[in-house]
This record gives sequence, structure tokens and C-alpha cells, in this order.
Amino acid sequence: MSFQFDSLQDFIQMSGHGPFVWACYGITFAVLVYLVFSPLVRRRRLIRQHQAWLKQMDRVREVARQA
Amino acid sequence: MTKPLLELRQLSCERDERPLFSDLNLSCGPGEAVQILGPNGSGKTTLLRTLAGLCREYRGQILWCGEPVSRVGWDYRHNILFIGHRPGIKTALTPRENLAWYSALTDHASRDAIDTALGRAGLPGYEDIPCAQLSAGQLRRVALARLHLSRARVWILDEPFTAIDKSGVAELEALMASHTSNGGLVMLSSHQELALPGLRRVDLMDYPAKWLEPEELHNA
Amino acid sequence: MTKPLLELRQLSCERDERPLFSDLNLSCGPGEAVQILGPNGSGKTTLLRTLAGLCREYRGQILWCGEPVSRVGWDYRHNILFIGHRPGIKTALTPRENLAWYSALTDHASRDAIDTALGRAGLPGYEDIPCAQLSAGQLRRVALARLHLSRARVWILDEPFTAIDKSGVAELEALMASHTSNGGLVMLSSHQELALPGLRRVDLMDYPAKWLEPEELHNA
Amino acid sequence: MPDALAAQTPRPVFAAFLATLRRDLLLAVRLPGDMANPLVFYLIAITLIPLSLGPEREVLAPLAPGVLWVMALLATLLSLDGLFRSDFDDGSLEQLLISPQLLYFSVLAKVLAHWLVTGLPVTLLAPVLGMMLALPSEGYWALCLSLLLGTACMSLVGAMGAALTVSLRRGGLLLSLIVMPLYIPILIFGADVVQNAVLGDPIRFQLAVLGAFVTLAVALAPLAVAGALRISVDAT
Amino acid sequence: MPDALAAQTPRPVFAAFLATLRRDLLLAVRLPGDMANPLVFYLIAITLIPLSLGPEREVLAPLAPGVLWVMALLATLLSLDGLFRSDFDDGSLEQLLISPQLLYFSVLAKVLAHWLVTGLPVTLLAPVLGMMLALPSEGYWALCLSLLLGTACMSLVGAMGAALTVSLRRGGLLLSLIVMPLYIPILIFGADVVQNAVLGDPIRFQLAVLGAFVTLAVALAPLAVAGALRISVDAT
Amino acid sequence: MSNWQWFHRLGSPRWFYYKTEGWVPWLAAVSGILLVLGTVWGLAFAPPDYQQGNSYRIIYLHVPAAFLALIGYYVMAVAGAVGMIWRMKMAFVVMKSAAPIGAALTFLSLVTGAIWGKPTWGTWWEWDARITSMLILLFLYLGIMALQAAFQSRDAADKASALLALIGTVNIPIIYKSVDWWHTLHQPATLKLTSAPTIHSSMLYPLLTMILAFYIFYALVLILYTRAEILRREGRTQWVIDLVKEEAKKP
Ligand code: HEM
Ligand SMILES: Nc1ncnc2c1ncn2[C@@H]1O[C@H](COP(=O)(O)OP(=O)(O)OP(=O)(O)O)[C@@H](O)[C@H]1O
Ligand SMILES: Nc1ncnc2c1ncn2[C@@H]1O[C@H](COP(=O)(O)OP(=O)(O)OP(=O)(O)O)[C@@H](O)[C@H]1O
Ligand SMILES: [Mg+2]
Ligand SMILES: [Mg+2]
Repeated sequence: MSFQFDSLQDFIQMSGHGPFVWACYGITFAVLVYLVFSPLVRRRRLIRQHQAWLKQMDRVREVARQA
Repeated sequence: MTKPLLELRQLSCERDERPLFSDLNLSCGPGEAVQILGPNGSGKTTLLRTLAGLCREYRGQILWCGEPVSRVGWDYRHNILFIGHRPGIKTALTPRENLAWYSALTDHASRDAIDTALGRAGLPGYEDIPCAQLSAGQLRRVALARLHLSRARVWILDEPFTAIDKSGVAELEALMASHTSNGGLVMLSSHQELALPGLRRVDLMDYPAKWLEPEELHNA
Repeated sequence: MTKPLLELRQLSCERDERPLFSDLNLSCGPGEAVQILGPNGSGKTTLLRTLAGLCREYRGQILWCGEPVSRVGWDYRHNILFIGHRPGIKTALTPRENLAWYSALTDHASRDAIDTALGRAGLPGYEDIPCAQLSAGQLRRVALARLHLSRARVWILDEPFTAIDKSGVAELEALMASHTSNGGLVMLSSHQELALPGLRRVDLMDYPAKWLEPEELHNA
Repeated sequence: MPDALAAQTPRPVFAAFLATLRRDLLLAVRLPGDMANPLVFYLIAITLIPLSLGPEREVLAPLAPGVLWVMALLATLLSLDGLFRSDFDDGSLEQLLISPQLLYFSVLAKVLAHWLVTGLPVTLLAPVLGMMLALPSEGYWALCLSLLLGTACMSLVGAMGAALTVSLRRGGLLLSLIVMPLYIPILIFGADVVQNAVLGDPIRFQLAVLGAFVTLAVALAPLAVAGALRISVDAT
Repeated sequence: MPDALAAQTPRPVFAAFLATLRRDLLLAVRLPGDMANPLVFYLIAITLIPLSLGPEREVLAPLAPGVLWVMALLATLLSLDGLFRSDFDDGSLEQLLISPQLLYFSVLAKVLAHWLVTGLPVTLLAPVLGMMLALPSEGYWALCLSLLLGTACMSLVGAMGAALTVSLRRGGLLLSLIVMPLYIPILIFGADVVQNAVLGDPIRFQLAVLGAFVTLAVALAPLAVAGALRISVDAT
Repeated sequence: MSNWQWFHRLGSPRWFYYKTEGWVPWLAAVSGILLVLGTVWGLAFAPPDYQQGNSYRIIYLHVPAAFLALIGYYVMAVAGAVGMIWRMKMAFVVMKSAAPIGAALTFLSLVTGAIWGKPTWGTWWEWDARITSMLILLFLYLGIMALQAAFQSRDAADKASALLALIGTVNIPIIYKSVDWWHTLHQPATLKLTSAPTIHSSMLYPLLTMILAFYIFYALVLILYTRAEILRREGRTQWVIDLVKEEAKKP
């Protein structure tokens, strides 16, 4: 098993098929990264929303206690 | 003592995970009329739809003649009549045609019986007019005419008096009274004061929703 | 004497060529509340929709400050607020978003004003919940919250108390009373007894439809 | 006690089946626009084809089988939204669900009524439109036969989509999205029947497959529809 | 008396225009299914074509311009029913009619919102589908340009049909019947733009005609829509 | 009874959330390493194909994506069935999470296939039987997602989309069979899919690596989506409240 290309240039061009191959890998990895990060971002946002809700509940309880 | 017709045990309802009322216990025998009370949004409609078998997200038990409704569903469905916010009337058909369909589903009433029912519901002469040309209250009366035909023992009525005029309300009350005196059961929600003999009032505010307070949750 | 705000002269309405009421004369000044009465199907909704400019099949005249509404339509439309059987609320939007749209059309109220109005209509804390998740009465309250924002002088309300609970009805009555005492005019239909100061009752049965008897037709 | 209030012995389901069928057909008669509409859509959609592709017979004839089938499919698809929508909106769907009747048969009655007012007329109109698209004369019988089976199958399968989306506002196009993948096998075999008939090839196998689809759909679809309706009504 | 109740001086119509536009776009965002649906219909309808006509490129390529246009037309057509329907059903249409605003601008706002969520996405998707139907590469720009003008025109013209049928139950297919004849000129010129571009012929004239249609429709259609809405609401 | 305990535990969102917390880093590490390994191997060290040259290297993405897209549908349908039959809410959460992942992978297999088609067939798109079925699969996924999103009531959304997924399972074999039959009937003479049934082992090993990597990646992403959805649904329960408070203390 060895490196199949003569040079880096060659590796990138892939004898003319470079754009297709690299586009595929680019798109695929973009989608994979999106798949990993979108639930993480969503989780972060949800936690922030829950925190806001908790604060609001505290405020409501405070008002109720004073009334 | 005879068994109660309809019994609710520890019934709790929620909508989209938000609890509405909790631990409602109620046992209704023949000859009773129960008015469900509560401010807007307290869950009256949800309760009545649950009793009719349309909402199935509840905890607790609903018993029909002592058996869980899920077990005696067929018998139960023969014995209830539900009229909700939406009256279930096809506006392209005439009142008579509408009732004919309902009675084919449930009571198999004759055409004469249907005409009599419409007359008694305050719509004599309207049998053959398309329902699209009726006013809000008249439309509601078409739906309520089913009460004259029905042989179901339990009537479940969600705000039946909506859009009905004063004389109509009085007639409806008389009808309910005669139903209960025949051994029927009426469950209804309404914001109006009713003059029904033997009326029981159930206020949903007496069965407050268990809000998930932090401290309570801890013990749960 | 000041001119009446709204004056009906010899007003007759019909639906599909069937006359409902005839020769209704009514003149309403500022500070009045008028309850339209009549059994189901007598034409209350038709009358109110006619006043709002939605039905245009009538005979007779409707005058706004002494001028026919067809001539001063623009001014008139700035001064009326109509809430009918269908509340005009988008269930996919929140109460706040719904009111924001209405106020952009008419009153240009600020966001704070909208929140206050919702609070006063009995919906504090519901500003951001999609209206699909509200009960029948709560939905109605969203529509009625417009009364708190509006600066229209004439309120035209078709059965505003539908689905509203008892405390809600009392609040609404107080709101109407304050509107009339500010020189506004309220026209409403309802089958309930109202406790409004200076309430005038107009029974449509007093203006019976002139059925077109053959001999009359001859003269017409 | 109360013999007046005694529980009924259940009557033959047939009475309710017939009553529902009659009611739906009556509705179609009262609102004749609804009945004519899939037909008219079919007519107009087919008319658009020569307008956009050119009027030459040589161009149109080879396309005719496929186009006639696609447009029949779309016509059926578009009529599906009304299948349960109005019952849902006015509350009679709730009443149907809680009535002491087997939902399977009520659903079957509704689907049958739907097919009688959409699928059947479309099938009967198809030969006329085939003429307009210069369909070779060998294709007419195959067209009718394949559409007869195909539209029945599409009504049944489509009812599942209609039941799932009935509680959603503007379900119409969401419905298309859900239902179209399910229609693809029907389309493939249906269009092929006509194509083969035009070319003089045998069509038995394809017709048998369509028949199998119909049988399967009659047996299973109403059950899925009943489940979907319960879900939709619960969501109100 | 009542300064609190004094009549308002009318604010610039622009505020109401923007508010209506914003509300309709917000609704589209809240119900994202609605927004994606015409798009998805377009996608699926195009997919059905090879399935019924066969997958050969030589068959598909000559049909591509016409089929792409017909299906875009149908996708727009089917989305029209929702344009005023929900406003009518919940009563906000009545409110719009009696509000102290120029109905012309309110209608324009609603149509603009409709185009932004249906016509524009369809236009943007069209090249991808063109690829699937083996559209020759000369046709892509012409396809986009003609659809851009064409869908705008179709939204405006279709709004008239939507307004006329809004008070009718299940207006959907009746709407097709009313609107399709009006769409035929748009279809003819639109499909012709693409066809000519593929063949290398000039397309200026057809594009100019489409542009004229749009201008005319912007000026007149909202007035007709306003009138039709008044009639529909009166008929309730 | 104790045999079924894991099943009941699985039904507990809280249990699932905390149980999988420990798995996430491991899954991420393993799938990351395998993905990089397979990519480098496939791109740089596997020999070029004697017919297609270097463009065949797309297979290392195309085939795993297509595999997982198909398997993802069955994951989703089985989760839906479990939810419907045992009324297990966790199953619905998994089902809802599986839909967008499956749709994304289907999309990937289509896009990589299309890009591959250009150098190989000279066209971006061809109505090949497998391609067509894949496109229909994408529609099924999209339909389920759209239906799920369209309902405002969560229970109804869960049940309706699960029912649709089940209807789809009955239909997928039918669709595949009919599309296959359709295509053999219409087989265009112009092209032949150069599939390599006896792929050389030097090309096969990186492919197997990538397939394994995609499997593990799928598990990872499914868990991440499910955990986020659990947080959304359980927002009013004490354990989430505690968790949120804990989270607030962190910088
Ligand atoms: C849009 C285009 C394409 C789509 C959607 C697509 C789809 C698929 C699918 C679903 C599979 C997996 C089949 C299975 O697991 O049984 C697959 C495998 C494969 N595809 Fe594609 N494909 C496309 C284009 C191409 C092209 C252009 C080529 C090569 C010239 C290609 C070559 C292969 C090969 C070699 C396999 C593996 C064969 C096997 O393992 O049996 N595909 N493709
Ligand atoms: N769309 C319509 N087409 C034709 N006739 C109609 C229509 N709507 C109502 N009508 C008829 O007009 C009459 C008056 O209706 P209207 O809705 O104004 O009554 P109403 O006084 O509001 O009654 P309710 O108390 O029941 O609301 C009724 O007799 C009805 O039959
Ligand atoms: N479709 C729905 N989805 C989610 N929540 C809902 C839905 N419908 C009602 N709710 C909520 O459930 C609660 C109870 O509603 P319900 O309709 O049972 O009240 P109600 O007692 O009948 O009120 P009303 O007197 O206004 O009719 C309300 O707070 C409402 O916000
Ligand atoms: Mg209620
Ligand atoms: Mg009325």
C-alpha cells in the first residue's frame, strides 16, 4: 500500500477528476459536520430557554408571595 | 344501591404535557344532571371530549356501569350522545337529511320521528331548507334536535346553549329534566345558571392541576 | 341637540330575497348601548353585519353623523370596530402577533399597549403561546382584547359573550360601560340579560318583515 | 328500568354503510361543482399539454399514455383533500368516530363515494381525451381498464394521506407529498398497460398487479385510515 | 368631547402594507410545511414524468421546456386556494375589508407574500429539475427568467380566482377551472421562451410580452381581487 | 420481569439521557478516527480503478451514505412501531430524530451519485432504477418530516408520523420492485452502470472502513438528536430543571 500520486498537484487534480471527487468529499463532510453540530447548538439553545423560563417562574412566585 | 352509570376515578387530563385538572373523582347515577364549571381554559371541553372518547390522553379511570370504558367501549358508545362546539351539521344538506344520517348511525329513527324532532327543536317548516341558510342559533337547534331522537342514556353536551335564544334555553332545560327523570344522565358545560332539578355542579377549580413545582417534583 | 352618531332610517334587510325585518328606525347618540334582541333567525347578525358594511343588501338609510355611510365611508370605517361570530384570530400566531396586525390596520398601538390589553382581557402570560393551544373562551378573549386598544367610537359586537365565563362577562360589561361613559356607542346582540347603565333594547320582532303579499307587489 | 333508554342491539352494519354512502353521494349532487371538478381539472390539464408541447400528432401520440395517466393521478390527488376535510371542519367526523359502528365500513363507504364521483368519471372521460392526444385506437380499452383499477386503488391509498392531514390547515399540498410516493407503483403499472396495449404487447401481468394492489388496499387501507382519523381528531 | 375617541388621521398606507406582508410571511415560517409544499409538489410532479414516459434522455429532452412550465403552473395553481381561504375561515378577511385601509395595498401585500413563498422558490428549483429532465444547457437562464415573470403574473391573476371562490367550500378545483383559461397565454409565452432558447432563437419578444402581463396585472388585478373579496364576504 | 427491565428503562428519557452521556465522546472519537482513516486511505492510498480512474473514489462516500439511508428508514419505522404498540414515548423521540438524519444521508447519496455520474456517464442525472428508488425514499423521508412538523400537538405529530412510516414500510418493497421492473423494461441502451461485483480487496478495505465509520457516526448523531429532543420535551420535569441549574453554574 502506497501513496498513489506522484505529487500533491497530481493528488489535487486526480487526472481531471479532482473537482468531482473533492466536491463530493466537501459536500459530504459539510453535511456530516452539520449533522453533529445542529443538535449540539439546539441543546445549547434549549438550555438557555429553560433558564429563562426558570427565572420567569421565580419572578412569578415572587409576585405571588408579595400579593 | 345500584351501580353508578358513569364513574370517574382519579381522572387527570393534560394538553400537550400541561396538566389541566387532577384527581377528579365523580360518580353519576341515573337521573342526575352534572354541570361542569370553571373559568375559560380550565379544561371543561377537554373533560367532555375525554368522556366521549375523543381525547385519549388522560390518567385515571373512566368506568361505565362499573367496567372500564376501554373494555366495554362498544356498549358505552351505544349509550352516549355527544354534541360539542362544532355541531356536526352539513350546511349543504337540509336539516332532515342531516338527522337522517345521524339516526342511521345510532338510533334508526323513522322520517316522521325526525320531522317531529325538528318541530320540537323549534324548526318547524325548516325541514327542507339547506342548512347554509340558517342562522347561528338555528344551526345549533338542528344539532340539538338529535336529543329528541336519541335513546342514549348519557348526554354529553359542551355549551349547548350557545347562540340559543331565551325560549330555546327554557325548552332545552325542560328536555334535560325529562331525560333525567327517565333515568338518563346529563353532563354539560355551561357558563349560565341553570334551573334543572337535582343539578350537581362540579367546579374544575376544585381539582387543581398539579403544577410541577420544584419541591413537589422532588418527592415524585 | 347634537346630531346622533348613528341613525337608521326605514332600514329593511333581507337574505336571499326573504325579508327579515322592515322599517327599522333607530337613532343612537354617544354614550348609548343598544342591545339587539330577537329569537334565533330573526336577523340580528344580518343587521350588525349590515351596520359594519359587510352586507350590502338592504333598503333604507344608514347615516353616520347625519351623512349616509356610503358618502362618508372612510371616516365611518375609522370609527367602527366589529367583532362577529368568527373571531378573526390566526391560530398559528400568538395573541401578541394577532393583535399587532390589527393595530397596524387601525390603531397603531405599541407593543406595550398590546401586552397590557391582553393582560386586561384575562390572558396575562399567554402572549407568546400559539392561539391553536387556547380554549374556545380564551380565543374569544384574544379577539375581545381589541376593545382595550381600539379608539373607534362605535363598537359592533355580535354575541360577544359566547364562551366567556362569568367573571369575563362582568369585566366586559364594565368595559362597555366605560366606553359609553366616554361618549362611545355600543351595539351588540346577545341572548343574555345585561346589566349596562342606559341600555336600550331593540327587539327585531317589533319590526316584522313585510312579506310581499300579492296585492302589495302589485303596487310596488 | 327505562326501556325507553335501553341500549340498542346493534343493527347490521350495512344500514350505516348505506346511509353514509347515500349522504356523501347526496352531497356530491348538492354541490355539483365538486363532482365536476376533478373532471374539469383533467380536461384542462390535458388541454395544456398540446399548448406547451406543440400540436403535432407525431409528438403527442407517443406521450399520450403517460400523460393521460399522470394527469388522472394528479386529478385524483387534488380531489383527496375534500374527502374528510369538510366532515372534520363541521364536526361530523367526531360523531362518526364515536358512533357505535365499525369504522372500517364507514370509511369504506366514504372512499367508495369518493371513487364514484371522481375516479369513475375520470375513467369514463379518459377515452375522449385520449382522442385529443391522438392516442392510437389500440389503447382505449387498456386505458379504461387500467384507470378503473388504478383510480380505485388511488382513492383507497389516498384516503390514508387525507386522514393523516385532515386536522392541518391547508393540508392540500402536504397531502400530495405524502401520497405521491405511494402512487408511484400504481402509475408505473397503469401507464405501462396502455403503452403495451398500443404496442400490441401483452398486458395481463400488469393488470393482475393492479388488481392485487386494489385487493390489498381494500383490505388494509380502511384500517390505516381509521387509525389516522382517530389521531387527527385527538389532535384538535 | 372625547379626544380619547377622536378619529385617527390615516397613517401612511405603508405601515399596513408592511404589517400584512410581515404577518403572512410569519405565518409561512410558522407553518413551514405550507412554504415547502408547492416546491415539493413541483419536484414530485416532475419526477412522475419519466416514470410514466420512460427514462430515455432522447424522449425527455424535447419535452422538458413544456413540462417544466406546465408543472410550475399547476404548482402555483394549487397553492392559490390557501391565499385567502384561512383568512376567510377565521374571519380576518372581514376585518381586512372593514379596516380603514386601501384594500389595493392590503391585497398587494398578500399576493407579494404568496409569490415570495411559492413562485420564487419554484423559480429557483426549476434548473435542478431541468437537469433531471435532461434540459439542454442553453435553456437554464431562459427557464429562470421566464418563470420569474410568469409566476409573479400567475400569483396576481390567480388571486382573482382565489378571491372569487373563497366563500365556497372546497373551492380548490373550481378555482382551477376559473383560473386556467387565464393562465393559458402566460403558459404559451413562457414555454415558448424556453423552447426558443434551447433552439437558439431570439426570446426578446416573448419576455417583453410577459413583462407587459406583469405590469398590467400589478395595476389591475388587486382592484379586481378587492371587488371579488367584497362579493365573497357579502355572500357568507 | 427483570428481563424486561432494560426495556422499561429504555422508555425513560432521563435514563437514556444520562446513560448515553458517557457514550458520546467515545462514539465521536471512534467515528472521527475511522472517518479520517477511511478518507485518507480511500483518497490517497487505494489504487485507481482501471476503468474509471480516480473518480471512483467517490464510492467511499456514496455507498456508505446509501446504506445508512436505507437502514435509517427501518430504524425510524421500527421506532415508530414500538411507540405505537407499547405507547413508549422514548421511541417516538428516536423516530423523530431519525427522520432528518436519514433524509440528510439520502440526500448525500443522491448528490454524490449525481456528481459521480458526470465524469462516468457524462450526465448529472439518469433515471436509473436504484437512483429513482432513492429519490422516492427521499420523498418518503420528507413527507414524514413535514407531517411531523405540521402538527401542533406533539402526541398527534408522533403518532401520525409513526403511522406514515409504517405505511411506508409496506410500500418500500413494492416501490423497489416496481421501479426495478420499470427500469429493466425501459433499459436505455446508452449506458451501463459499471458496478464492480468483485471489487479488489485493496479497494474493498477502505470501503468497509468507511461503512463502519458511517454506522458509528449514525449512532452518534442519532443519540445527539435524541438527547436534544429529550431536553425539549422534558423541559418541565425536575431532572431537567436540575440539569439546567447545573448548566447555569458552569461558565
Ligand atoms: C444520483 C445518482 C446515484 C444514486 C442516487 C445512487 C444510489 C446508490 C445506492 C442507493 C446504492 C446502494 C445500493 C445497495 O446498497 O444495494 C449505490 C451503490 C453503488 N453505486 Fe450508486 N447511485 C448514483 C449514481 C452512481 C454512479 C454515477 C455510479 C458509478 C458510475 C454509481 C456506482 C455505484 C456503485 C459501484 C455502488 C456499489 C454497488 C454495490 O455495492 O452493489 N452510483 N448507489
Ligand atoms: N347565508 C345565508 N343565506 C341565506 N339566508 C341566510 C343566511 N344566513 C342566515 N340566513 C337567514 O337569515 C335569517 C337571519 O339570520 P341571522 O343570522 O341574521 O339571525 P340571528 O338573529 O343572528 O340569529 P341567531 O340568534 O341564531 O344568531 C335566518 O332566518 C336565516 O335563515
Ligand atoms: N388544541 C390544543 N392544544 C393544546 N392545548 C390546548 C388545545 N386546546 C386547548 N388547549 C389548552 O387546554 C386548556 C383547556 O382547554 P379547554 O378547551 O378544555 O377549556 P374550557 O374549559 O373548555 O374553556 P372554555 O370555557 O374557554 O371553553 C386551555 O388552557 C388551553 O390553553
Ligand atoms: Mg370549551
Ligand atoms: Mg346571529
